Amino acid sequence: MNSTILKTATRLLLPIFLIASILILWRGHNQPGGGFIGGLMAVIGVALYAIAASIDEARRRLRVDPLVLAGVGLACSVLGGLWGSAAGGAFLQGVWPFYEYVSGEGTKGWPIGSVLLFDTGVYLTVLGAVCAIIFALEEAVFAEREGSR
Amino acid sequence: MELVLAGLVGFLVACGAYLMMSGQLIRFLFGLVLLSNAANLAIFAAGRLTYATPPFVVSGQIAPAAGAANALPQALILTAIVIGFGLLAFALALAFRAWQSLGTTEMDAMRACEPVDFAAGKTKEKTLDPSKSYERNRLEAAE
Amino acid sequence: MKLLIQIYGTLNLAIYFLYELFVSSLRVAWDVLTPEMKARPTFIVMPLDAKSDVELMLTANIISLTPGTLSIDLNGDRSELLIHSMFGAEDPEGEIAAMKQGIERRVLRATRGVNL
Amino acid sequence: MSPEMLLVWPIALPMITAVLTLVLRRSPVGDTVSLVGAVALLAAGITLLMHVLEFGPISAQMGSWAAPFGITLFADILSAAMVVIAGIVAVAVVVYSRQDVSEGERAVGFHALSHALLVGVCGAFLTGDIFNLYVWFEVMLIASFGLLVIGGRRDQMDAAVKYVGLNLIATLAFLAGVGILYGAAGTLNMADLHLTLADRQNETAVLAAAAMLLFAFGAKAAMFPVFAWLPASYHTPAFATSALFAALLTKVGVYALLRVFTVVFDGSGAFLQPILLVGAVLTMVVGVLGAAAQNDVRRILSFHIISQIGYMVLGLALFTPLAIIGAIFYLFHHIIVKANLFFVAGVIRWKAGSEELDKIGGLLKASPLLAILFLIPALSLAGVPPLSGFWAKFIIVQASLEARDWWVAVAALAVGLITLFSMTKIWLAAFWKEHPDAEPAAMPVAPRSMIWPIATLAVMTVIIGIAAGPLYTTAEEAAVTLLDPLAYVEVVLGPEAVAEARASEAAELQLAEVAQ
Amino acid sequence: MPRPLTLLPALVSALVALWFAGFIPEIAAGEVLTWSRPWIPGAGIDFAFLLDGLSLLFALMVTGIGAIIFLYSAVYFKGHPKLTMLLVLLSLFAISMLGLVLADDAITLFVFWEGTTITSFLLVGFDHEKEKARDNALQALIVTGLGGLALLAGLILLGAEAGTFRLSEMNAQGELIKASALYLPILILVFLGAFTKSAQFPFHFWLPGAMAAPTPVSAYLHSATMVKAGIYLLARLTPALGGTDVWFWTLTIVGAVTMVWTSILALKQTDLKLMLAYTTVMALGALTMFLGGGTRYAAMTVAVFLIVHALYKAALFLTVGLIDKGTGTREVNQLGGLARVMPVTLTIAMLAALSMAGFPPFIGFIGKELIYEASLGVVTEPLFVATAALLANANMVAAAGLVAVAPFFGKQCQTPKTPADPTPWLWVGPALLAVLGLTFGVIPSLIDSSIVTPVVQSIIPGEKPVELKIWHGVNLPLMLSLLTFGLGFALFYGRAQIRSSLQSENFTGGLDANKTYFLWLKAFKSFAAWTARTVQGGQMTVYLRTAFVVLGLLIWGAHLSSRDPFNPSAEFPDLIPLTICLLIAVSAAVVLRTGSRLYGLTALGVVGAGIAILFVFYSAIDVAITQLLVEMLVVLILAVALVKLPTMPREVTFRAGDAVIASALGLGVAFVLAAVVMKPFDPRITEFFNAASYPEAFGRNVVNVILVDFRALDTLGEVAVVLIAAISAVAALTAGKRALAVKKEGDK
Amino acid sequence: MIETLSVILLETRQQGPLGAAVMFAFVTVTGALVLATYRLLKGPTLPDRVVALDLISILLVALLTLFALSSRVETYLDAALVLALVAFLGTVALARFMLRSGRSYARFNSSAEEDAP
Amino acid sequence: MSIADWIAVVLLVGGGFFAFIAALGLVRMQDVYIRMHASTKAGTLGVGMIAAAVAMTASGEGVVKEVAIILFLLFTAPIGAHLIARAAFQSRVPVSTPGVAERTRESFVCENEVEATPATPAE
Repeated sequence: MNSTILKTATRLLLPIFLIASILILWRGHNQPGGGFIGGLMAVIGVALYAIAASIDEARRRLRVDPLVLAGVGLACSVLGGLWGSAAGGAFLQGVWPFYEYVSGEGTKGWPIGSVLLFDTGVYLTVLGAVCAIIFALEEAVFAEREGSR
Repeated sequence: MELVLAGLVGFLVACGAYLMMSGQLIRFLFGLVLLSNAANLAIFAAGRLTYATPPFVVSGQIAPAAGAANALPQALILTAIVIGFGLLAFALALAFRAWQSLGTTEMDAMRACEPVDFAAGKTKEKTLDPSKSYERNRLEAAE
Repeated sequence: MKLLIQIYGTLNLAIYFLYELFVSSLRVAWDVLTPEMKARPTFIVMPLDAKSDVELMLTANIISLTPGTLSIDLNGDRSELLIHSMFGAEDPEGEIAAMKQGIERRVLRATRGVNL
Repeated sequence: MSPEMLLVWPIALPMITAVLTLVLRRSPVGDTVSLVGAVALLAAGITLLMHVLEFGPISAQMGSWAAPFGITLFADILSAAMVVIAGIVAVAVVVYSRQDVSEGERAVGFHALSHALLVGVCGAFLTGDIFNLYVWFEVMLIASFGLLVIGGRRDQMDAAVKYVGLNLIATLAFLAGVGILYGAAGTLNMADLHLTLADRQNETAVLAAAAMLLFAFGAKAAMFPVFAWLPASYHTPAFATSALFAALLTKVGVYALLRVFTVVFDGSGAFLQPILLVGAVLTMVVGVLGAAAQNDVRRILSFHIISQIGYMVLGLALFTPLAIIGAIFYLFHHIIVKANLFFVAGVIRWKAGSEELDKIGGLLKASPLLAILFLIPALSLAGVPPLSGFWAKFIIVQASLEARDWWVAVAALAVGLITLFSMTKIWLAAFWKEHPDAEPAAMPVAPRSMIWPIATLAVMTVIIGIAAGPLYTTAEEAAVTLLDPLAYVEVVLGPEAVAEARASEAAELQLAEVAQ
Repeated sequence: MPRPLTLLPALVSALVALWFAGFIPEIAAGEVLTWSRPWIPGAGIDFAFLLDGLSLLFALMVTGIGAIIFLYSAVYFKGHPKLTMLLVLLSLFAISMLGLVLADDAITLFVFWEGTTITSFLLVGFDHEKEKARDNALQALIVTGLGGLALLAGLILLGAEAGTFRLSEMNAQGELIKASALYLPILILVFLGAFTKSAQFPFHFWLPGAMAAPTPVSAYLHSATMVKAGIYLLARLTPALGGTDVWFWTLTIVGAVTMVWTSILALKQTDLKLMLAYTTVMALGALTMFLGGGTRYAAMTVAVFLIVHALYKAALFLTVGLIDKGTGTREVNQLGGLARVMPVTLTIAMLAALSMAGFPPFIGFIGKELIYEASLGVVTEPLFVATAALLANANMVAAAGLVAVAPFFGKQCQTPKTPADPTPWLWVGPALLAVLGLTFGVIPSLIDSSIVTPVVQSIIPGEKPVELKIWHGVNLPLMLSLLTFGLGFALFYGRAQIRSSLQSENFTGGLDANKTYFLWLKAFKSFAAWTARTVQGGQMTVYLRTAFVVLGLLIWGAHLSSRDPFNPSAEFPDLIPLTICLLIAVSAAVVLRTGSRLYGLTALGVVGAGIAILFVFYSAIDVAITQLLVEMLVVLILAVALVKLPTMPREVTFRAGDAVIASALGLGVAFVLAAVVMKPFDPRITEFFNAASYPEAFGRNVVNVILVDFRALDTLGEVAVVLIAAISAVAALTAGKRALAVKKEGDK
Repeated sequence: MIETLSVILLETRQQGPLGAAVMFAFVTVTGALVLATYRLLKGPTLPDRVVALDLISILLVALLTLFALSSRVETYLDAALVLALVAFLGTVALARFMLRSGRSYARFNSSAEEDAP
Repeated sequence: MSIADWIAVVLLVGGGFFAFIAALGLVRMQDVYIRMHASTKAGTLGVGMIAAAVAMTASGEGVVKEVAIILFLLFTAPIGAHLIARAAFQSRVPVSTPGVAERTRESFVCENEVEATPATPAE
């Protein structure tokens, strides 16, 4: 969409969206949020950017093929699951190497572990997959103009 | 309130079904959105409603407050919403392409896979040139 | 110096803007609540001094949020702003001047750090 | 490796393969990766089956959260065997697709979608949680959507509209049914559902949930009268895709019916059994009549899927041990035979240039080998002894006769005859009749990658037929576990839960006796 | 000299025949040999065989005549491109037939039974370029397949009643079976199987049709072996099922009708092969009739006539083949005066035909005498049986004349080829058969106690048959024989007139089973087409309506079949959530009625947002956020796609039917949900999640912990769904174009 | 009064004047939602509807924040924040739809029919 | 009741009022541009005031969130209005007082964005 005002606004908004989405991903275990919501937030940022600028521009910004990004995300999730089994537990078991719960005091340490990897996978998959859908749809819908006519 | 939601779900289902039966691609999609919303609400209502007590462990506690809302249906709905979105996105892409290649959004007018006589066992409209290779024929059939 | 002016300009802009927003809302409220419509809406075109993207955006946004004006579009070479004005039909030039003085000047002061 | 991981691999491996083939979808390496993935799946399935055969049913709790709280994966002989067969089909399809699937289709992700489909299929076979089953159904469904439209032809788009439209309704019914079930029982684990709902089978909510799930599974299995999506679509995609669909999609519906309507719901209940029985018979009859009217190889085969589904559901509907054995045997046999027939249809098209019976012919002269490779699965499908289909039909007929359901037996036998009729229709037109315009000698030679899967599956059909004993035993054991939900419960929830259930059952019996 | 390899089947078959012949002494001594391996132990099915008199006779016929046919075929089709296929199919057939007659397990028997059906289908359609051959093959398949299925049902029931699939054990429990309530159904089903296979009235029509097969095939399948499978089955099951009135009368009547009717039809034919085919059916009718005779003589008749018929009929068929090969035609009207040019053929034909007509000292005479003897002693109605036998035998004499006399004498006609005797390779086979017919006639003791007696004992256990003699005094059977000859000669000489009157239009009337078959086939096809059109008409709205109607019916069925009371609580909901619900409902109604895309789109947005607000009110924050985000994306993608999609046509008509379906469905769902929420809820799963969420899974957001830990597998699947949806959508949007791009590259 | 209102309208956990003010705001915002929905459904032009939707989305933000206040559950603010962030996208998408769909209300006077062709 | 609470009460009442006014204006005004005036200004102010009221009573993190909400609204509402107005203008939505716009239209309508009709299908 050829509006300077929107373009400028989205250039400012995109980083905000991305930062917000990562925050939401990070806090998701304790606050509303998580991989899905974070991923969807990021998607909306990218989608806004794609609308304001162009799909090609958004693709350039994203650098990787969104489907590959989504694939990597799914791989992350599976790895997060396998981490649990590799650590001697069951598939998808939560492994927190730097984190523990002390009775009466709450949690201690860094909440980094297999569950976060899993959630990051969710985030990446949602981001990549929905972006891929939106990009492909936009290109299919608006490609004709340059093409046949 | 559960009963109100039950009624609302029923109404949404009825609207969705009516829209879908119109045989018009866009209405079908609209009906689909309504139906998936109805399904989500149905799970929500079936898991019972709790007013304004989200299932969070407030800091200092080790469990959500007594009487906190049922978290499991929420997780299920979340899953269902995202799946529903995926399905809808695909359905939409398909609707667009179907219109592009079939030239109509009336489902009853879409007779490429089951042409009028074909349904009764007659010959299909797509023709193939046996002199050409299989691959070639398939490519040419693709538009 | 420039930075100071920028900070001052920004604060000035913010307060001016909030005030204008409040006033404009009251005016709209009055207009909505009274039975007969006083408004004589029109489109006016405002020539712009603002050049950069951010300036343009801020100017347009704040114009939208202030009384009786709504920025609609920039023209092709971004030199003019099309505005819908609720009360501008009597005196379009006055409207334009008020906006240039009231808003655009403050925006440019805040962004460029130069007293205009 | 812990036995729990045996249950995870059939889901995780195709998922990993799907990701890899997605990333490599435009590179020639993708084909190899896909094949390796399929073989790995098969190996995982076989390992699982061996383990289950040796040690009995196993379950795994995902994330170590004990059932019924977490998600349980469960494998008995039935599910493990289904995974193995899915693996066999996967390998066959991947090999077959080498020539059958075009460059363009591969570039948009044929292999990734196929493996994603397998993820859903295996997940559905192995899960012990009803919502999880829904998720795997969706995985399978959406992957099949993709496979259907991947060619981008006009008729594929139309077919996809019908396929997608009707299947979406089914999955929404599934979702709502699961929600209602959860609302009624407060749990999602199937074993736990069995305990919770054991004495509540006649509640509105439970019956309605059963009705919705029946609709969903029935539609997915292409039961009468909600099968329309199947014949509308199966003749349009690439042959490898058709075969994959024909082999696995409807069968997952049947599997779900078998599992859910034995463990969760009482499939022999006063409400469900008549519906299942009438539905099954009508499915058989209408399907086969539809097939008799068709003129396109894959359309004929598609309608036959419906009719065969009727046999399998019939096994469930009769609900005698023998009938369940029959249904399971049918399931095993039909996957292999149906996939094979679609493969053969592909070769017919390759050589004769069309799938329409009017436009083809002369194949017996052109390729006697193909004729044999067609005859084996075709006759097996029609239930001609000693091929695998005969035993399947035999057991079902025997079960319906023993249940004294005469009209069911008559229908089952008559459908067998009509099946034979339409198989010979293909035979007469494609193999015996002369080609309307092409010379047999001038027909292209089918590539080996298309012939090998057919030959292998045909050999399996023959082996299953001639050495039916072991498979029968397997099906029998599978039926035993299927008909003993408490054994299922014991594996999933542990012996205490079962002891409790048995005790309360006994107490109720005593109460009833006292009351009398 | 044919290629040596093509003689291999003949050699093997002959060796096997000799091997079986080696068993004759043991069997004659009353031994029964068995062999079995468990096949499907779970279902009680064994791969079991037994060799008694009956089996041995059939086995000898299958292998012995088989050897001759193999030899004959190898020469007859020398150089034919499909010779190998023919021999393979014939061998397969021979194996099936052999298995059939040796099987001791009902299911094993059935397996081979169907094997003969399929191989015969393939053999009948051997000349598959001809449409006629294909049609007739299909006809044979359908008719015998139909019978096969009935037989399967019968055998299963029989097995269930007897508690075993072993035929020998079944036979031992004859009384039990005959007393069972299922006896009649079993009998009907078994009869159906046997009658179709043995072409008994009214299923006789397929056999002449099957003459589309090459002559050697017909000789083997349709005279000597396969069609006798039905007879074999009846004989085999006589101890288990026979001996009742139903059994006697059914077999007698069906056999008699078949016999007489087809012997008349035989006279009508002009094609030699067809004529022989009808006489075959006639012979089968006779066999059936005598299986219903129930006496020692009847059993003997069956045994002897089996041998008689096999010998002369195979010989005659092969002779017809010789004539066909020599002259290029089989039309009796085009043949005449071949005696001089084809003397060997004439000799063989005469030998076989004399046996067929029942002249002494051929074995045919013994057979015929036995027929009359048995007719007079049947348990049913001797007069009826004897009359039928007389009529049929007279026709047989005439038919024999037609085959063996008419072509060879009289004026020599112009034939497509110049007639000449074939090579010895071809005629040695039929000659052997014909000579055997004479030999057994002259020395009946060759087969008497060695073969006939064991057969009779298999059919009627413990029965001791009388000695076979060519001359047993002047008695009623002899008189009847003389009468037969007289009648036969009369018929032969009046053949032209008879034939013309038989061929007149109105003769067959409504009895033409062949026409009936095609009528049924046509009716079936149009019914099938109608079904297909109805259930799969290609109209999506019909499919959709069906789906919704079924779903609605199922849900209402659930309602109606449960008897839960409906007692909703009277609690009044808060107004603001209620307003939101109303907003949602109104927006949904708007979507329903609008003709505008964007209008619908925005209304959908409101529905989604309203539902999100409901989620908020009732504590589902994560869900509400997700719903809002997804709603936004839905609006976005819908807005993108709808830009190009054409506007939807305004709904002009109110679709009352759809409205009824939709509201019934909606109401049903609403009531179900109401029924759910009226019951108390069992929260134990959630309680566990709440308790474990923080201490064990380290998360304060229980919903998120469920998603990524407790039920992470769901999430994994869901993520996979999203990814696959993306692949699928991208594929849908780009697929065709990519294919085109590939194509363009290919064109360059 | 608060108690009575909260029984009829919506439960609130705030007492006294604050509770009353919350209830007032609830009522006005809900009323505004109803009015905006009316405009959304009435049209008559596409932009009218989009304006209405835009307003609805920010009213929803208000409703969510109010709810956070009323229920004393601050986590609801997250929902409000997210909605405030993304509500914009809907407007953008619909505005673009208007531009792209090429609908033209060429006559400048009459009450143009909504966007049917 | 602290002072913050009382401020919150005032803000809530004012915010509720403006929010309602915005919606009322949306219903009552004559054409889309004027309606937009109502919704943009009063709506933003109303919601902003309500958010501020909540911020008054909220804890630390809540305040941050509320401020973020207000900033976002102030930032995005005019842009949304601009986009809608622009689209309305370019698709020639009628104004209640005609005659003024025709002069200015030419320089602002960019024809390339407005497509004539939806494209016909590719077949």
